[in-house]
Amino acid sequence: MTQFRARLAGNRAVGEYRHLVFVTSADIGMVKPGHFAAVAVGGPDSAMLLRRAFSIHRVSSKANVGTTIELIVSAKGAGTRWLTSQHEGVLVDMVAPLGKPFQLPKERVPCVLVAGGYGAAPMITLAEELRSRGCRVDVVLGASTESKLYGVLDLKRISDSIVITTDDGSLGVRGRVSDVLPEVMQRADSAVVYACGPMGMLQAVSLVAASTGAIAQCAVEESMACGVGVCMTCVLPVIGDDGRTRMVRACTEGPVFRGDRVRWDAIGSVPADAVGAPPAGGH
Amino acid sequence: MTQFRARLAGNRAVGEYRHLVFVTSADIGMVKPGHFAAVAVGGPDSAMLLRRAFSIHRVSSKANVGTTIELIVSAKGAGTRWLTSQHEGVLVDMVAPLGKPFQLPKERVPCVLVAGGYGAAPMITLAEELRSRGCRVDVVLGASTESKLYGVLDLKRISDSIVITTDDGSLGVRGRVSDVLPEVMQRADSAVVYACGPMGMLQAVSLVAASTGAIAQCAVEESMACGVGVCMTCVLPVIGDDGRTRMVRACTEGPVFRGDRVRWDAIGSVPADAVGAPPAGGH
Amino acid sequence: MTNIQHVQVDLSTALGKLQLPAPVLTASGCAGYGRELDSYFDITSIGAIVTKSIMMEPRSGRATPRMAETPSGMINSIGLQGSGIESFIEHDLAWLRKRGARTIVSIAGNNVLEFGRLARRLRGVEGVAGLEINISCPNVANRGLVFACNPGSAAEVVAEVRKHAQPGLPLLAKLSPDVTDIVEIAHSVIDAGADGLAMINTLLGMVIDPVTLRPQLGGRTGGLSGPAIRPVAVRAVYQVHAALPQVPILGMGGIRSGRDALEFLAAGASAVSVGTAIFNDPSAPLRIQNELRDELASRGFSRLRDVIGIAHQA
Amino acid sequence: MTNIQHVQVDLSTALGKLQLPAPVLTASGCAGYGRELDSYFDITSIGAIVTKSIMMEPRSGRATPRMAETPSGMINSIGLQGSGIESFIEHDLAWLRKRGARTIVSIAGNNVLEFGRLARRLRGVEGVAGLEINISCPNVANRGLVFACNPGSAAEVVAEVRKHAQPGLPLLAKLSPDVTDIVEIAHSVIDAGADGLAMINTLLGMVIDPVTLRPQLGGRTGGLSGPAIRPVAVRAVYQVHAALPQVPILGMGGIRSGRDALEFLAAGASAVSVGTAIFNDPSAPLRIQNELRDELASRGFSRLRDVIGIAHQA
Ligand SMILES: Cc1cc2nc3c(=O)[nH]c(=O)nc-3n(C[C@H](O)[C@H](O)[C@H](O)COP(=O)(O)OP(=O)(O)OC[C@H]3O[C@@H](n4cnc5c(N)ncnc54)[C@H](O)[C@@H]3O)c2cc1C
Ligand SMILES: Cc1cc2nc3c(=O)[nH]c(=O)nc-3n(C[C@H](O)[C@H](O)[C@H](O)COP(=O)(O)OP(=O)(O)OC[C@H]3O[C@@H](n4cnc5c(N)ncnc54)[C@H](O)[C@@H]3O)c2cc1C
Ligand SMILES: Cc1cc2nc3c(=O)[nH]c(=O)nc-3n(C[C@H](O)[C@H](O)[C@H](O)COP(=O)(O)O)c2cc1C
Ligand SMILES: Cc1cc2nc3c(=O)[nH]c(=O)nc-3n(C[C@H](O)[C@H](O)[C@H](O)COP(=O)(O)O)c2cc1C
Ligand code: FES
Ligand code: FES
Repeated sequence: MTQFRARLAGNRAVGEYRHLVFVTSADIGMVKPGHFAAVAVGGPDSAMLLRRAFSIHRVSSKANVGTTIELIVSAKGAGTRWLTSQHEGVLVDMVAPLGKPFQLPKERVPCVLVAGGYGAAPMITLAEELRSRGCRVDVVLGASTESKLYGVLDLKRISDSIVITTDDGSLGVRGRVSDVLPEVMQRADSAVVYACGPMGMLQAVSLVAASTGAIAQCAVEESMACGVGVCMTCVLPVIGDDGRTRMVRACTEGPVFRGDRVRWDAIGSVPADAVGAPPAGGH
Repeated sequence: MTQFRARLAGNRAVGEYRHLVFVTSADIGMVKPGHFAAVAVGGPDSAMLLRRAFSIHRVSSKANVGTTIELIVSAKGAGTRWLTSQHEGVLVDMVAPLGKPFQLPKERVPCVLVAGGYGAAPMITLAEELRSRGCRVDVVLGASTESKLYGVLDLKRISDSIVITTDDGSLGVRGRVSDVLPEVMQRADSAVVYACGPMGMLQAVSLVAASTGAIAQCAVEESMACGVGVCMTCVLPVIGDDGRTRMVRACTEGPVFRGDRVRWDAIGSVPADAVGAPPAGGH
Repeated sequence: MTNIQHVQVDLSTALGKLQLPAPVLTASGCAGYGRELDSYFDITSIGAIVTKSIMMEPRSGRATPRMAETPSGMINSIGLQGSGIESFIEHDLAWLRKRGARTIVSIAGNNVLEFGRLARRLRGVEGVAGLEINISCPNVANRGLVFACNPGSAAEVVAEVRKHAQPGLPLLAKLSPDVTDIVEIAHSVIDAGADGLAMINTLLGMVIDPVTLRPQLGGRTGGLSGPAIRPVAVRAVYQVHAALPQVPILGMGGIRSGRDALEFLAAGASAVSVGTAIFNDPSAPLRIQNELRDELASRGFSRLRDVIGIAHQA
Repeated sequence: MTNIQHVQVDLSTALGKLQLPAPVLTASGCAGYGRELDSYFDITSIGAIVTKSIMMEPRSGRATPRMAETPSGMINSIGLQGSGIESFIEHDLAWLRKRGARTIVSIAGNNVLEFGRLARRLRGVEGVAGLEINISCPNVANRGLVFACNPGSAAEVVAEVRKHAQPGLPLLAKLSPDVTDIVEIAHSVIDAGADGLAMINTLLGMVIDPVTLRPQLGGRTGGLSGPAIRPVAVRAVYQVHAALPQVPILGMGGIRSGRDALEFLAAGASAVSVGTAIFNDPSAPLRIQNELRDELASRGFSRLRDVIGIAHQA
């Protein structure tokens, strides 16, 4: 993790998202699919203090140009609205790469990538990485509607198969990714599921994986204040190697967790059997 | 006073200042020299809530274009830094015209205009106005250094005489405007002094005017939170028609006051003889 | 404000006996006596104008500088400048009445008796819809004078005002957040006869001038206001509404948008006041009222009253 | 930072017996146990790391969401998550000691005795430069548990810690601003044996979720921090320094720049802690320390100590 200034070098619409390209001369080290960046927003006199977290879509380095970092950003609240409305040339303060990336299989096993909306941002480099290791790659992409799908063409190009779902049926199958996932996994005999998207989707994907015996690697999206591991806001209940549940930080121990380790039902609460859980009545 | 949105249509350096040109389609009514504008800064997510006040440098209206409002802004603190670094096309929220403008003589009397730094901003239209009424116009312009002088060429063109002072002697006479003012006034037989600049300068000018029997019209610069008369932050001790001193609002009863009415020495305090002054010990 | 169904929203509300056709008021000291703001929006279209706090005698206020901008807020030490109750009645209240604006008169006294004298002076005076009793101004030099910081003296003031005010006139006690237990103060002023509460006043703060390295304000300390304090204000309203659900609350502290106003209503306020935001935007009270209507409509509420205190429901 | 004469500035300072080579510390709960921040700046170059508050037992903390961004600030309800004192000593303190960072251990107990047990457990443990006694965390469910809101219970905790702590170990009591009279609390904890004060902790606040219209945080209320609260913090430091000029103060609350830090020193703090600003900028503590040096140099100060409390001089 490095803190550096990056210059916005590109900002274009892709469906309902903005594809942002940043350039920095800093050496940011090795970036892997699933790593994220924490970006300060609003400028020096902004009322917004907290960084915003984004999956790193792609990183490349060129002599003379420096390192290029690409993000896919959905303008949701004030901070992302600010970021997506900046012009080329603006400098932003960024910390990257952060978190634990997706774990790659040691063997050539069939993998399925499941993404919801901008959750597809890290999936293209992940697919490339898996293909370069000789893994079969199937893709299931979902969103509420066509304009919220990301990466369809890129993933079509690079994958062995792709199934698209939209809630409104505007593209592909009407429905949710979890509706089509079992069939895709059966067909491809998937051993690992990589997933990135809303919590509900990750939970559903984890259930499907559990039922087939596949390993699920889920990148979660928890509300983060610092992104670097010092504030303890981004926790979720995760079962450790010792079988005990702890509230662990998504920013440093995640954002990628094994699906069978996350207590999905308990997100937003502290399970009574968690280490240090409050006695009835709460802390 | 109208509240309206204006588009930044020009932003160029003039010495150490920025000349900002705004355009609006709103009808802002009659603007006179000495009126000011209150501008919201920083955008919707800014930590800066309070408007910034600027003398209106010039206003003009053109069919199809709308009304053009020009300001001369010194980047001093965070708000003016923001404003002067905006690009053309940005929309700002403005309230104008505000305050009581300079009072113009009913007769063709010789007038002297005294300005410190960006205090010259309202002086060019004032000089034009006075000349169009047939008044003789002499000018004394001062600043700490040459790059902080504003309007030298314009005022040279339009005035009968001009004297320039700088603290460091980088242009004109080394010294302060009040050093040269008595001579200028004697030579021109000035009946009215119009002044805009720092408080210390206004006080000195008022003293000079008092000693010659001329009327001083001073535009003061008091720290303002609202600019529209509702907050009571911008007060200074001013003697009323009844001879009593009151803490009056610079934004609505000023910014232009008669020099002999302002209790210059008492600025920053409440004179003990002011109406409603606290008993010893304070409120 | 996207996809708002244009349903009608009934914005009427009440602060106890005081019926209000609309829920947004001005905060005392941030709207003068209404006249200046009438250039920016129709002041009769909002709930009411709450005047700058009026004292018995003319008062110069404090030395300048009287304000400093702070992150998402400001501090002020105006020191209750005003021309006194007589001038207020003759000029300002007369204008407000003629203009047809609902007026809540904020009163402030140097001592308990003065509060009573103010209430008595306003007895029978036309155009006074209610009184806001400013027991919480932190700008008074002697911190001992902050009535609102002590349940006993807060109650004394309210009882005195009740005794002298026009019988039946709605009385709101304005609370300070600078206390260990605001619920305790709320209880005491309600027991003493207040019909409702206005909350919160500013937080006591200070800014040091970066050049002189001395307190920047003439009054050294000042009152902190603006969006910076909103979470404190919402918390205070929530706590008091939880403890005293029947007591009407006029909520304020950092309201800048309709969404902010909605937070206060959900926390338990029946109406809201807009203060510092006016300095940012002189048409803020009406803009916020319109935004609030849209926020309610977009959530399917047809009556503002249905949202009051909703944050307390499970 | 223009025209800084590159004079040397002596940044050393002290909190009572605790000598510090540099004046900027981290605020408890905003820097973990130092390890993560060491990637962004050399943690041995600042005054000290103040740890997240440590409790006896492991503790899960509260449900999420645990934070909400607010104008120029945030509220949090972490609920003192941690793995307990044993794990802290074994893993975190050991690392800090090895790393050579000065460490002030923040301790928090559920009751008075637990504070004493924590102090006793840390007796003789190497690498503890001092204790910060967190008597003021507003996140504990029962507001009755906020020791810092009552002079009696605040003093009790401090006396208990004094009794059990390593003799001579510097003790700082951390005060809450959510009180009517912070000077009273300061007096009581000093009388009970604290060597100095850390102030301020967060202000109790609440944010209502605009979608659910319910309190946004899992813990309903939370602690407000960040630049929004700075004027309240500066005022508190100023008041306490005026009343207790000999008592060293570790000032904090919204410090984001060297200029902000200077405000606290001028108001009477001998050193400062940086909290929420770290979330905006993980290298903030060292950046602010460097900015502070430049601010002092540009004003012609060659020793930081000369500026402590300067705002109180006429
Ligand atoms: C590991 C990770 C990867 C992400 N990748 C992407 C991505 O590739 N593209 C994208 O558009 N979004 C991504 N997000 C979500 C993105 O961080 C939020 O949409 C964004 O922070 C919201 O900021 P805002 O200013 O729009 O909203 P606001 O509501 O103003 O945010 C207020 C505060 O809450 C935090 N917050 C709010 N929502 C979220 C959220 N969903 N996740 C984390 N913090 C939140 C913000 O960081 C901020 O501190 C990711 C989140 C995480 C944790
Ligand atoms: C009637 C009037 C006319 C003015 N005309 C001009 C002009 O033509 N050109 C120009 O460059 N400046 C002018 N000023 C000064 C200008 O308003 C301030 O320089 C500016 O407000 C400072 O804002 P800031 O963000 O740079 O500083 P900050 O220090 O960030 O300002 C903080 C707060 O203090 C207020 N403030 C600070 N200094 C002043 C000041 N000197 N006067 C009023 N408010 C202040 C600001 O409005 C703001 O609310 C005028 C001021 C007044 C009152
Ligand atoms: C400049 C100024 C003057 C104020 N004067 C008064 C006053 O005279 N009486 C009073 O009760 N409150 C006064 N207040 C407090 C406000 O009415 C309000 O309670 C507080 O500012 C919080 O609301 P806000 O954040 O919307 O401003 C004043 C506030 C400001 C900023
Ligand atoms: C996320 C978070 C966690 C905190 N945890 C603690 C804590 O464990 N113990 C403590 O004494 N203070 C804690 N605080 C309070 C800070 O130490 C500090 O007193 C307060 O935030 C004000 O400083 P700031 O505005 O610089 O953050 C915490 C603050 C935040 C924002
Ligand atoms: S976001 Fe701060 S610890 Fe994870
Ligand atoms: S600036 Fe608000 S009254 Fe003059």
